Amino acid sequence: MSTHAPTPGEFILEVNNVSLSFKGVKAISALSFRVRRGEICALIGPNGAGKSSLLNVLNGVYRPDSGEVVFESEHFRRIHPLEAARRGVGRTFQNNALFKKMSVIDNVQTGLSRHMRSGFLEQAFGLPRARREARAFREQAESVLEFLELQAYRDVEVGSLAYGLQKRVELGRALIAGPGLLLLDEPMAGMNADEKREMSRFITDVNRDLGTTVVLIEHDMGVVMGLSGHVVVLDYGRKVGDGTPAEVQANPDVIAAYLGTVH
Amino acid sequence: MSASIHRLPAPFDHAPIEIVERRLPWGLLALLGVAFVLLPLLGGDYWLNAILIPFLVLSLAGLGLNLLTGYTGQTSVGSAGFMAVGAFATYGFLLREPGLPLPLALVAGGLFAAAVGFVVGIPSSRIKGFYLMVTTLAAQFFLEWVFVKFPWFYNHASSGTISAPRLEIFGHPLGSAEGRYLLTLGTVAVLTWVAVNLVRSQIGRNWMAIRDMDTAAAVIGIPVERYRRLAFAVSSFYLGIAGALWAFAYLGTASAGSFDINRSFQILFIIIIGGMGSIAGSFIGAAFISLLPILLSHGGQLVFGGSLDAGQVQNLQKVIFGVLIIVFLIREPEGLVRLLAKLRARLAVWPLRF
Amino acid sequence: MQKPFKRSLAAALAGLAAAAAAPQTLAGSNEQFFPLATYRVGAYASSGIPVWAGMIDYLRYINDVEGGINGVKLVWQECETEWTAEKGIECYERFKKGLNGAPVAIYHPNGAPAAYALSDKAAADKIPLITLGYGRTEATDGGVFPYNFPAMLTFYSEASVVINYIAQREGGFEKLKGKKIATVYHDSAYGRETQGTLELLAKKYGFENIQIPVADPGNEQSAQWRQVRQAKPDWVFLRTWGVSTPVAIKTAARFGFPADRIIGDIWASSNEDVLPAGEAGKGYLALTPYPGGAGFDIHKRIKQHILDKGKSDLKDPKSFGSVYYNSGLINAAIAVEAIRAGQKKFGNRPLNGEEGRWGLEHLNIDDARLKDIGFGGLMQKLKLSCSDHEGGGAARVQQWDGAKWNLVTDWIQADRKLLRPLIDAKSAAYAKEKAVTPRDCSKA
Amino acid sequence: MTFFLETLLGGLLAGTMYSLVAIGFVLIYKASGVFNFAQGAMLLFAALTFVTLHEQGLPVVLALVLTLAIMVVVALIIERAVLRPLVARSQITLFMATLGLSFIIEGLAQGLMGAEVRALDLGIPDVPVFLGEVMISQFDLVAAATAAVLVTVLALLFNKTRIGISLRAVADDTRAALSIGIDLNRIWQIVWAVAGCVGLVAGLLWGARQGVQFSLSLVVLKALPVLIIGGFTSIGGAIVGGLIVGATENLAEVYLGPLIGGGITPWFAYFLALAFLYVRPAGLFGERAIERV
Repeated sequence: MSTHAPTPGEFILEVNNVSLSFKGVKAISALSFRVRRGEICALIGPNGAGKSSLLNVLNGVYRPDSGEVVFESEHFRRIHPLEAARRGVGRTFQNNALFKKMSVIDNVQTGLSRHMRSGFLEQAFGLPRARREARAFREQAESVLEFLELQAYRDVEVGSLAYGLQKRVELGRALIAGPGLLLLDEPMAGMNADEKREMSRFITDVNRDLGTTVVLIEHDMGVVMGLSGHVVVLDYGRKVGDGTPAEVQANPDVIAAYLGTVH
Repeated sequence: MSASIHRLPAPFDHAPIEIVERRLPWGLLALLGVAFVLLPLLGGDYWLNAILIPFLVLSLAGLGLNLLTGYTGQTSVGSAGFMAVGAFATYGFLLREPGLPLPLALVAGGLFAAAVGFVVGIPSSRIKGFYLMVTTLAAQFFLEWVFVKFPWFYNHASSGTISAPRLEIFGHPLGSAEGRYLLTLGTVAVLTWVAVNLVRSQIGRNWMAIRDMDTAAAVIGIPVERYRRLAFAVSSFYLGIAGALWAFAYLGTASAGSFDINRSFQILFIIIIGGMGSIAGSFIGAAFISLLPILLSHGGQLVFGGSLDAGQVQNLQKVIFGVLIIVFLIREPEGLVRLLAKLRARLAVWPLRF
Repeated sequence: MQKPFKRSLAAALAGLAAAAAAPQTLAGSNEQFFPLATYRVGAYASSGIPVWAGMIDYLRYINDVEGGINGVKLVWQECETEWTAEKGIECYERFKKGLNGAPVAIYHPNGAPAAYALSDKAAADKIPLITLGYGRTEATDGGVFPYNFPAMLTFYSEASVVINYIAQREGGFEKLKGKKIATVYHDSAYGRETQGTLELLAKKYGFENIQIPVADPGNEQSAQWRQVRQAKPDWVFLRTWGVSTPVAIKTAARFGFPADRIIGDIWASSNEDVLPAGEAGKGYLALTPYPGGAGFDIHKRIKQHILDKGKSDLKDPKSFGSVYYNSGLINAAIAVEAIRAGQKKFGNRPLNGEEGRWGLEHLNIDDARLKDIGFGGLMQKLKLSCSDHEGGGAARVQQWDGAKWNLVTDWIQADRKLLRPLIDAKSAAYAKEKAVTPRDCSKA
Repeated sequence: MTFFLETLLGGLLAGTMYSLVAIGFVLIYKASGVFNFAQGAMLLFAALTFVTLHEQGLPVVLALVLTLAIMVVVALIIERAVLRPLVARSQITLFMATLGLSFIIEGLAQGLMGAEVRALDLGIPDVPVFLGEVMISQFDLVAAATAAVLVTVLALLFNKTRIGISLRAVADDTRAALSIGIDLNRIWQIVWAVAGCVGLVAGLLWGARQGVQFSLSLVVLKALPVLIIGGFTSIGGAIVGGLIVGATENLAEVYLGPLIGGGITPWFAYFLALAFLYVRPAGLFGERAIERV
């Protein structure tokens, strides 16, 4: 539904009729859409529409039954989570997947693993290069914490943080690796209005300052409309709408399938 | 991409880290001073041979298991098996390479154990949690059998036991209690330092990440399988050296029987009681588990004198251990180390402090 | 991180200072200390418990009836080892300095692991170890092992005795040719110790030597006994230990192998080994250096002076005169006699380890002496020397009738001359590995 | 050929002895997700109690009933003191707790009733019988029969009675079971009690074979591979697993053993279990859990 023909490299991500099912139950059926480099794309749709499953396909947690994912114009039948991370796909989870027993700053630093250069022995014996690297990592983490206004909690055990804050830490963990594509699964779930406003600000900043492409799942239509320039609507694993917020809102199928059922 | 990170505002202060790093050494140095200088002087044979040396070796073993279980979240009940590998390998190197200096032999033995540990860890990519434990149990029994079965390992001694070759470092004999104590202490000190480096490094963070949630770890780009196997190897390296020290610095002799399943359980208890995922916890747990029995039996002798049935003391001890393990699992899953931390916290706010 | 560790260590050390103060010595008492490294719990407790009773009863008897050894009273203290090396070391370290000034002359490690672990330490501390029926066989060579005494019967001699007994039953050594003798052994250092000897004897007499291992703990042995059944041996030499013995006897019965063709070794020759086997144990043979039975002289004396006075350490009077109880008596008796021997040279006072060793190496218990101390028939002649730390080398064969042991032979002597080369070879190898220069026994 | 048959048959029968131990585990694992390492200790405790009571001059039946009662009490105490506080903790934690439990039980058992080995004669003739050429042990036959009876009883208990049905509900979906008002604690109490009784049966058979003493508690190590193979959640699996282990173990010791030095039984079963783990990570009959992100 994009209005004009794509120029090469214009799309960072393409999903070509991907299908996925659990024990015969279809979660996603023949789904296709494309994400422009540098845009914020929102996936919306009622619960069980297959949104989270889709994200899991995108960074390889699930293997699709058929179809392919094209990332940075490379075609993948199935991309392994590691591979995805190495290629710069960041990800947060619907119900936080943080490392609960570790401090905030440690959690954020784990995001840097794929940038680790110093070897085992260097780190074991604290050799210069390992030290330098550790310091660099720590500084990057510090700056991310500051960016997300988390310094106050830097040494707190993540498990003990409020839900909203945890979401923020998870964002930081994905962010620090400098992803080209960021997959956010309901980054504002269970937040009050202020927290939501803050979070959307962070996301737009990331998108603007770091030029990171963002694909996010969100229920709050208000937020979506304000945040994203591109909306894909799913219902029962099928795509029922794809376009600008305005287009989507005008789309009768969407109204029928989604807005109709929204509470 | 990291370039763009630098477009973000410059780092905030890292005072907390500085403080941590500035504060640590003093307590540590004092501790090491006592351990290296005072204890050998004041210790006496009974203390060194029967209490301090085993305590240190068990701490080292606990440390090794803690890296695997406490930090990477893979429970193992095969620790003793890896200790055995270390002991027999070290013995083999010393026996067949007479020129080899003791420290190198220890390291070689450790590396050998690490290799075995790595192999045992291979299934960890496919088998998880409770089932993985079974793998380690299998390794335990298999290794025990190997070191009973093939006389080559113990130089065809019909007794099946290996006994310590002359212990010496660059000509200095270490046969005396003090010597063996210092050998053990030195090894433990170095390896503890390494362990601290590791758990504070990115590697350590990755281990803990895998422990806390392996799927997420993979998603953020941590090669989970490789780090699992790495943990097995490192842990086994520590256990291997612990095993060698157990055989040569402590017992003076060993057979497969010295490294049976009960030893594995003992080491597991050390980290349960001391504290999972804590270096200090390994030491505290070891101190506890090696001192309590001695205190109890001494106490028993003091109270009842010769008339006491030592067996009952032992039974009592078993019960006490069991109760403690359960109590710790229920009340303080993070072990004694956490308990002490809380204690310190209390003392900190104690009026007299201000 | 280090803080709590330091704190707790300090606390632990403080706590221990009190405890460790216990065994400190204050010199000048006229008592001889007998340390008792016991195992009353754990997998092997059931065999241990009667032993300590025997030792304690005998020591008590010496004190109460004979007023000690030439006036030197005996004191003893227990320490639980659970049959493990590490606890064994802990006990040894605790005891080696003596008790309130009473010195240690002789130490019983009581348990193979501890025996191996202590053999070097004891030599360094100059405290002789008596390992009756276990420990290093090559320690028979006192030149290389000055402080280890595998007194009375080593595993080598044991194997030789069994073969000699079988020859006796078959009617001469020439009859052994072509016979099948299977050894079912506990797969451990102890279990394998006789393999070399049996090989040698098999070559010498031309019988077929079959070895079948039983893995520890050995509570399921159908596989092994199926192998036995397949091999159809004429005799089975059973070298098991702990639970694996009754299981072996029962399983043998289940596979229809007659109990009276099984010969148990020292550690498979006690009431505790056959009682659990119940009916299946009837007719089971076992060799032993300390036969069961309460009919010997010493038992009459101990019954009169200790048991009937309610001073016995036995919890279960049924095991008075049981094999292990008697082994306790003999272990104690050897130590007592050795100290007597030592006192001849050093005077009637408590002896230290070095003097204790001199006593052991000049110990000579002949039939007359055995009679005086009431051990006639229960214990064999024993003459130790620098070059021979084993002495005796004989055993009697007893048979279980379902209720008690009956002796079916007199003392059967092992073919020690034949085995000595094996021993010398091993002790030499040990000397080489440890770079020890053997004592010259002609001078000792 | 006869020898092979005999080995196989003997192995299978010996296997039922393992199954007997394994069943106790399965019951508890089904209901509370606990791998109860203390099962071995309970075995020892039960047998020891029975023998002690019997030695005190109680008739067999009375001693048996009394022991059963004691086992039930023990189960109640365990549920109250150990399981309830640890509800919803990780499997490994619970496993470690049962390790501690086994220490307590062993310590108490030996402390109170002594460590001496006790003879236990159930009056089962332990002499071989012949099926043509093939020799079988009567004892094993009796053991197998007992196992069969036990399984039938348990099957009835779990399929016909209300308790059994609610137990299965708990096993299938704890949360749902709770929501329809099933008292989880009570289920646990019952299951542990039943497991205790199964332990008694197994303890008596094993005790009759090797004498009642400490090493009874070691049979637990035999049961673990049986469970891996059969799956932790299926009684049928426990039986089949036991048979497989028994048979292969015997065949391996007899045919493979001599080639590599023998005495391979302690670990062989575990390697077999590992092989199974690779092929069927949830065992032959265990339900596989789906990992959720």
